[in-house]
Amino acid sequence: MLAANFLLLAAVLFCIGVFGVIARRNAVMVLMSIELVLNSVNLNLVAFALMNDDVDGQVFALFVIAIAAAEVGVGLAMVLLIYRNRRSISLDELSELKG
Amino acid sequence: MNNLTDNNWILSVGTFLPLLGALAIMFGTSRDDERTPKVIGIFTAGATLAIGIATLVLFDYDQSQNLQFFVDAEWIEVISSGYTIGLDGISLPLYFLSMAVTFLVMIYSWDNMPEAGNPKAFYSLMLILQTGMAGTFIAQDLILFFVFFEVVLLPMYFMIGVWGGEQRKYASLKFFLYTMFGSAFMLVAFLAIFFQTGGESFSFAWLYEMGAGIDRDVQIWIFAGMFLGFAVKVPMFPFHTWLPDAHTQAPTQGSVILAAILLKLGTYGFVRIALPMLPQGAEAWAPVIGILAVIGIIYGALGCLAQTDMKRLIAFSSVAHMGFVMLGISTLTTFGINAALFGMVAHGLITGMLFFVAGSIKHRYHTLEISRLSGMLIQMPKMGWILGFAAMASLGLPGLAGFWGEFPAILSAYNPHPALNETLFRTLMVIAAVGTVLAAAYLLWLYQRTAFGEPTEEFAGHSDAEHEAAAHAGHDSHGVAHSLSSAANVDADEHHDDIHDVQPTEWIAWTPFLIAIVVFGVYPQLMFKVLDPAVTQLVNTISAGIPQ
Amino acid sequence: MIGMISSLLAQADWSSPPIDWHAIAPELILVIGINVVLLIDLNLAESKKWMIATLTGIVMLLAFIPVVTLGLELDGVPRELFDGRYVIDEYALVLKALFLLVGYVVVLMSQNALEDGGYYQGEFYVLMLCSILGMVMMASSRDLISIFVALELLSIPGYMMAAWKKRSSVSNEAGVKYYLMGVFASGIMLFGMSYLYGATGTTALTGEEGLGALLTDGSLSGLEVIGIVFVLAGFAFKISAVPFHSWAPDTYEGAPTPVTAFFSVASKAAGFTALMTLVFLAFPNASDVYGPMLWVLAALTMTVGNVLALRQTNIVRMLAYSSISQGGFILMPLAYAGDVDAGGSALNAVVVYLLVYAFMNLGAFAVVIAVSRKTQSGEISSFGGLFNYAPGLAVAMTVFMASLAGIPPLGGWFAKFNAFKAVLDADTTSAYVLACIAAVNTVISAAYYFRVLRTVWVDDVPDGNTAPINPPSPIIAALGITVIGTIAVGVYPRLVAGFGNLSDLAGTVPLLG
Amino acid sequence: MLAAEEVQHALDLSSGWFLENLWLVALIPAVAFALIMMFGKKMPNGGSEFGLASMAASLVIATGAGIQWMARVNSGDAEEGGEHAIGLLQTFGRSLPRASEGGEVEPFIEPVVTSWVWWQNSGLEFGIGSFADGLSVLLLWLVAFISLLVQIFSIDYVRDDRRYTQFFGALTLFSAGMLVMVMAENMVQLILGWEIMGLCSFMLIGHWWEDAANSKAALKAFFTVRVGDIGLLVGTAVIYFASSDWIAENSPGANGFDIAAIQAWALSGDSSASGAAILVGATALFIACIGKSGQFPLHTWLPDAMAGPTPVSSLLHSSTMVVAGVFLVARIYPVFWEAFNIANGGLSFIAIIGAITIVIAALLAFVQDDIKKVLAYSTVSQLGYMMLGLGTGAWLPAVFHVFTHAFFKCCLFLCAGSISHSGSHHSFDMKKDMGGLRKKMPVTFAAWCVSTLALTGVFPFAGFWSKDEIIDNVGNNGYTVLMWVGLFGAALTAMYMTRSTYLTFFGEPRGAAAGHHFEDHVGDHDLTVEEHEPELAMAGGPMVDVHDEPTPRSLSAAANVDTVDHGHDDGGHDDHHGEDHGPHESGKLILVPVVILAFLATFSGFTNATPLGESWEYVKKYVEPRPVAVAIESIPHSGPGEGVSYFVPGIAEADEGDEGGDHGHSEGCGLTTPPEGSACFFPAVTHATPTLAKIALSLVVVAIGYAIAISFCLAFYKRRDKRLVGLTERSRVARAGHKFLVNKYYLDALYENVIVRAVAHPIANAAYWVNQKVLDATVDAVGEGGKRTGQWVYENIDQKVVDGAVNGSGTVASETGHGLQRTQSGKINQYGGLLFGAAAVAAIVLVIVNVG
Repeated sequence: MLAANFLLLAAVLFCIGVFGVIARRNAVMVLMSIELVLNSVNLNLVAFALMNDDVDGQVFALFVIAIAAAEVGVGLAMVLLIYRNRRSISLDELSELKG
Repeated sequence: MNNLTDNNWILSVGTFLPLLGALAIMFGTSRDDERTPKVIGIFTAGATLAIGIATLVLFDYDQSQNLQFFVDAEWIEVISSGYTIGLDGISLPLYFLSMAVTFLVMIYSWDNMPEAGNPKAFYSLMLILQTGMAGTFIAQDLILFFVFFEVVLLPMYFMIGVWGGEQRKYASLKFFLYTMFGSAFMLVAFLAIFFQTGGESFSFAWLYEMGAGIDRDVQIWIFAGMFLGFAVKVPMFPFHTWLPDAHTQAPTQGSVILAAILLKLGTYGFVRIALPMLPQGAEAWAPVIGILAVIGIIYGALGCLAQTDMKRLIAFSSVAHMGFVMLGISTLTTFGINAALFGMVAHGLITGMLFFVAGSIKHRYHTLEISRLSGMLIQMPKMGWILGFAAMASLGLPGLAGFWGEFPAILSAYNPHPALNETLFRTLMVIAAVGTVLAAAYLLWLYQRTAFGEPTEEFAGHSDAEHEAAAHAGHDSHGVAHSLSSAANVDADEHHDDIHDVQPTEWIAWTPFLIAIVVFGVYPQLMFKVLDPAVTQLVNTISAGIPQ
Repeated sequence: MIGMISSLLAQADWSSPPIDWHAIAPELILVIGINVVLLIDLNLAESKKWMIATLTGIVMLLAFIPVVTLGLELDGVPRELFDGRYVIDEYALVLKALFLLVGYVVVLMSQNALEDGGYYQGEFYVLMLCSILGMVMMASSRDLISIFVALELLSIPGYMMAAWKKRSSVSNEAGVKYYLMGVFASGIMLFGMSYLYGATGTTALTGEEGLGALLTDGSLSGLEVIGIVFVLAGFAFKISAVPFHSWAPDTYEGAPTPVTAFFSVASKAAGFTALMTLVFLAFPNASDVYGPMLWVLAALTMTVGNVLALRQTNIVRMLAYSSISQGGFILMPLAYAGDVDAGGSALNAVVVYLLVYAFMNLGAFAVVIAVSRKTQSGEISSFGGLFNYAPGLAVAMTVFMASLAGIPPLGGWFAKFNAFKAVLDADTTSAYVLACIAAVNTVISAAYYFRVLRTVWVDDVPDGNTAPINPPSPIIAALGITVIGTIAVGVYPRLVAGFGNLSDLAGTVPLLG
Repeated sequence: MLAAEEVQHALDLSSGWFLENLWLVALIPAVAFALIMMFGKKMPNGGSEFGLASMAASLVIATGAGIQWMARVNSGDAEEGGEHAIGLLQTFGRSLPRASEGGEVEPFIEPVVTSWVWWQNSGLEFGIGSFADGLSVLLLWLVAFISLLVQIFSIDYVRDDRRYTQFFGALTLFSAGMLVMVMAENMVQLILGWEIMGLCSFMLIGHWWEDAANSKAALKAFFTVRVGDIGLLVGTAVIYFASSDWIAENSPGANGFDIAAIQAWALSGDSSASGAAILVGATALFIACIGKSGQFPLHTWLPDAMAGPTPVSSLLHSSTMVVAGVFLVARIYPVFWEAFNIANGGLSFIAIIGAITIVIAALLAFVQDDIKKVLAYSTVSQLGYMMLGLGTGAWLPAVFHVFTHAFFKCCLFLCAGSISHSGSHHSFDMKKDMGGLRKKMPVTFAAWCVSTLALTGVFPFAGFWSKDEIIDNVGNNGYTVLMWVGLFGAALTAMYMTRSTYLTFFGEPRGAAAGHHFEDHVGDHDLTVEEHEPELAMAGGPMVDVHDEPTPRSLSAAANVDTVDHGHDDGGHDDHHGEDHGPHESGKLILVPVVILAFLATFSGFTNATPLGESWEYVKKYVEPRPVAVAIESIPHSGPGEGVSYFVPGIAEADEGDEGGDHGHSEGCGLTTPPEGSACFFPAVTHATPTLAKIALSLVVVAIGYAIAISFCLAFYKRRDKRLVGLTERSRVARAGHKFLVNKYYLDALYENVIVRAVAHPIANAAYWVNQKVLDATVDAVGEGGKRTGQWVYENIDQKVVDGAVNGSGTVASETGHGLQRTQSGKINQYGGLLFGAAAVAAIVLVIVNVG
């Protein structure tokens, strides 16, 4: 039942993250929200690892963390790129391509 | 039904030889060279025709109900479809017709390239087309059939799209999508029948055997799929609208091939695939087909009466004529199907001929507006006579080929297959008979308005024939006539003088058509002898599958 | 230091697993290649940068060699590493070969584009090699973790390649969209994976303790269902299935054309690889969950993709939507993977379709690249009268378009036919409905493919400039490969028909009736 | 075919080369047609030589066949003697001798059939070939003969015509068509000939197609006939299938197309057993005959058909085309006999139509100004007689009337042609361009008179023997009313013929006949057709001295001129250049045929002069099939060179046959079903025994007709003449006329007011009005209506609905795309929303479905 709370928390985090992705117009904020999602995943994994008591979940979590880091790196680079090109990181302006 | 396999190389050669020619033209000639592609093309087509004649010679007419030159090779064994080809009495006439027509059309094109030019592409496309057509008629495997059936589409699409008239874009795309639509469902139906018969094989023989076993409702559904595919190609009444556009916009050569062969793929499909493989489905659909066919007959005729454009009129007449063919098929009787097959060839020759003439008229007058054409018999007597001849043949005059497709078809509707509703079909027969009158109406009406009477102002005095007449008039003492025709001469000199009678290449291309129309009309046994045994066997297969 | 680590390992009585070097040779060659290219690129004069492309090509071909040798050596007995988490079977080899081939062709295509654009070449090729490496790994992954790693390995370079034209705002936009959506999607997928792990306590797909054995219809918990759905959704994004497609058109249009080609073929294929692995190994018995989902996805994907493609005026964007709808066709058989009869032919159908699709779609992009080098425009109208001044390209384009439309005897026909066949093999009403939807869609798709051909053959040259095009040799090579591939498969389908038999996929549990 | 061989040997009916190779009669002209079309232009005489030669050849063969047929019949009858037993054993191919009164026995004479496989279907082989029996041989000879004469006539008549060659080609093919049809061995072959004729009528009527009017007429002719042909197709089909079962079991190898088979089937009990089928079939077939033989109400195309050159009209109206319908009925008479129950005096469709036609057409003939139209309507009404005869069981007289009528009607037409050629300068208008020609053209005049007498049935001319027989038999078979109609018709015939005779040959020359025309007097051939403007101009326009015509007319004349010069030169009016343009007798080539025909018109009647006794009834003996039951081995059917083969059943049936004997009235073929295993090919028709009273009656009626007509003509037209003369100030004639008129004044008034105004004109005009405004109008309306419908269907249904649906679907697809494009907004957040939303929805749904 202890673990159940973790899962609950993870779910909540996940939802917040999703909400952020959908609601925020600021590239960095969206990036953050995605991080939230990933962390909720990590939380899940660790919690489950605890429940099933084996290490797979924790290993998985490590992989996720590592890759998330890489992703954030790329992500921030891109944010910089668009900021350099159009002096704004508002995602609404990123809609030249549509239809 | 045993298959004869001697000389079985001949079909493959006859089918794929044109493809080699096409490649030769594509890679062997340069684009600015007008002549070589034509030579290669005509040569290849001629060689193919020679093979075709050889086929005629080697064909064993006493067993025309059996598949001859039979080949059954591995092709795509994963989907258990083989390279199975063979020729029997039903296929032979159409197979040969396709070769002959292609050859003659190429000869015709020697002098009459459509405006867009570029014989290189034109001839190679026509050769590919030929491969597709011939292949469709020899295929004895559903997938192989489907492949050839579709191969035909592309060249025709380009032929209309590139060398066509003003609305060629619209027409070509319409033609393509329409046929595509049909064949997509046809493919589904093919697969359905394949799995319903246990997924053993796509070969016709197998499916003839097993198809009847499928339970009735399923058969009806599968037939519906095939119906879509073939009916669009025929084209039958509600699916016909691509035809007038395609025909009107297509270059003469395209129209001729379209009318002579392509339309037959649909009817051939019905006879060869849909009916025998799904007897109960056929029996359930026959009334629908019959009704649509007769609607097509009347409807096409009415359509013709409404036309102001000669080519479009001929196109609509195809709808009516194919209606007769489909009526014959829908009776599911030997009588009717024989008639239908004969009608297919006859229609191919006659309507092909009509389109040739229409094309040449367009070539000379640069219009096909019926109201602007008049007195053709004065300006081009020979052309006029040929038009008249074709028109007469087309309206089913006995002694010419058209009659033998029409009359037995009507006759057969009087007592259709026992499983079908007699009253309905007898009614259809009467309506169809009325259709023959309408046919006479629109064709003669066309002829009277274009060939008879005096040339219209804009063209008067532009033809060779008139000049001779004028010269003649000069001698005898018709003052008036002289002054008139000399007046004609004057303005003739101003405009360029471009209305010649039938040209040599045209003669070469047309004479075989004309002869064939007469020969088959006078002695139909030539073809019935080949068809009848095969058809009888086919109908036995069908009847066997229909529970009494 | 080293000693310390080793002693630590010793304490945890950890013995390094036996490694089948031959089996992972392709991956190793790629890894080495990546480093070599990177190093050479670092100290290579700007003028000699062209060598990089060639080098990359060579790397791919080198990596190809062990694939072949493995294939020869394998005959039926799969090689398993890391107790079945990483498997080299014929299925994997076919796909590896496919990825390497695609990679090679894309290199050929991109060489000049990059030179002309004056972009960073070295890095580009390194990234591409990384991405290929990811794909090659994906083909062998049999564990949620390795699948996830492979996915990210092939995606992250992709994000950067999409935004490669640094100064072009559309390219940036493409990159950002791809990136954000991608990461978000993988987040969702991971969430799903976490639930699967939680519910089953394993990340392995196969084996009697693997997901495949544990997830069975009827006894599914809510967590498992959500897990399955989210994982599938994650890959549905990768293959840009509607409604997870929205990033694709924008990204495809914005990214450099060779990259677009790469995405639309390679990463899509990777996505399908993952899907196949999951559907056949992880969820084979959960067909009640993925069946309906994939059915809906397939139907939506082909339809929406087509109708949207009808409206496009930009060739690349049109191809983007077309590749979406093609994805629908590829997806179609997977919906029946759980069916006794259809299952086998479904895998085969997908693999074959992927091969053919790779040929014809890459070919189409190659033509687009070749033409747009002259016309400097992506509009369909700019292809007007191509037939008059570049008949060769026009014919090639005709072949690809017709093949995409599924006209025999071109590869596309056989691929489509196979897909239809697999679906109808299930012989259920839903199957026939799906087939009919697909049939209608073939017609719609033909509409826009042939509008292009009409422009190519019929229309006049927009800017009367009819100087003949002579495309650079790499592109000609690319065209050659793709044209031959497309036609050969169509005329003689046996070439590919054998690939992707169910038996080639190691560890498939016998499907429940 | 060994069995057949033996049978053939056993036959002791004499046959012969001509009978067995009868098919040549039709083949030769067909070949000639081809030759003319191919080489005609190069020949010295433009190909006409081919035509003539072929016709001559056909005539020779036909004659030979005729002689051999007679021999055959004789050989058959010669067989008769006491010893039936031996006769039975030997005389294969012959009936059970049937003892009619006086123990004299008429055997069945089997027709000589030669045929080849023409086409096959569902295993059955259908033949083409020749079917030689009395009827066909008679008509073959007739057709060949008339065609030959007409072609001779044409040589001169259409000389210098622009399409001289084509004209002869068409003419020859036309005869070929008729010959093919007459010798038809089965229905399909009959249809072949039938339609070929239709085609040629199209070509010939439209021969001068430069004029829209002519081509319209041609179109109308073809179209009207084609309408009838629906009946032919349907009828053939019905009969084929109705009979096929019976035939299949009774004569394997034969089929429902074979004439003989159909005859046998019709008279076997089976036909009546098969219910309405035979009635439907017969009706359908007769509709075809109505169309072809110009019976009411489809007769309207005939007068328009006069647009063709005169030789065509004469050929069309005497022996070919229009008699085709009659022939069809006569050919498969048993079918109609059974269907309409003629045996028991059932009031048959055929008879009624025939009767109506007689009267209607005669009345119409009364008000025509165009000499050819008068003759056309007279033909229609004569055909009415034939139909009447056939419809009432008077088979023989009807056929005989076909025979005689051919001669005098052909003759009349040729006379008309000769008049227009040399007399009225290509005008056919009796009122405008004729009159008083008897002096100018004595020969023509004489021929005309003879034929007229023949036509009106005056003793002893040909028409009398045939027409009178018809009327007589009609009465005898119990159709009294129809008999009176026939008589009335006879009277009318007399009247209109007198009228036209008078207008043409008596009175004062008018218009062209008076030599008033100029060189540019051409193109009058289109007098016959609707548009009267140019015609008036032709007639009177340029002759300033006679009437003073308003100028516009002469303009339209000029307009007409060029059409003609572009077109053709009508029958060589340019060989008058230099010489006088006045009326004169025609040349030999024209007169010879006329005279020959006139001769035949006088004497051909004696070939079957019933009133003179049995011995004179040659036609009856040789032409009428014998109504006797024949035991079948097989009925004549197709198959290379196969003949008919019968054999005779045993003595037992001989007795039956004997009972079936004495008068064929209550018992016998067509009245009772033939004994098992045997079949009849012809019903036992009855023949009236002529009585003086009846003959007298009809003659009187005709006489009355003449009386009225002559007096009327004298009065009416004389006086009209006088006025005209008064106008044109030809004083001398005027005075003579005046004097004459004064004396007859009251009579004039009487005739003028009472008869003409009160009787003749109103009725006739009414009939004419109905004809033009109702019947003819409908025909045109049908055409127009069809066109309109077509227009409407095409514009509204085809383009809007059907095609609309097609294009619509395209639009729908593209519009859907348009709608969906809005979802592709380019906004990342929305994309994200969509992505997660979809996943969530899927998850929820699937959880609900799969869990719990």
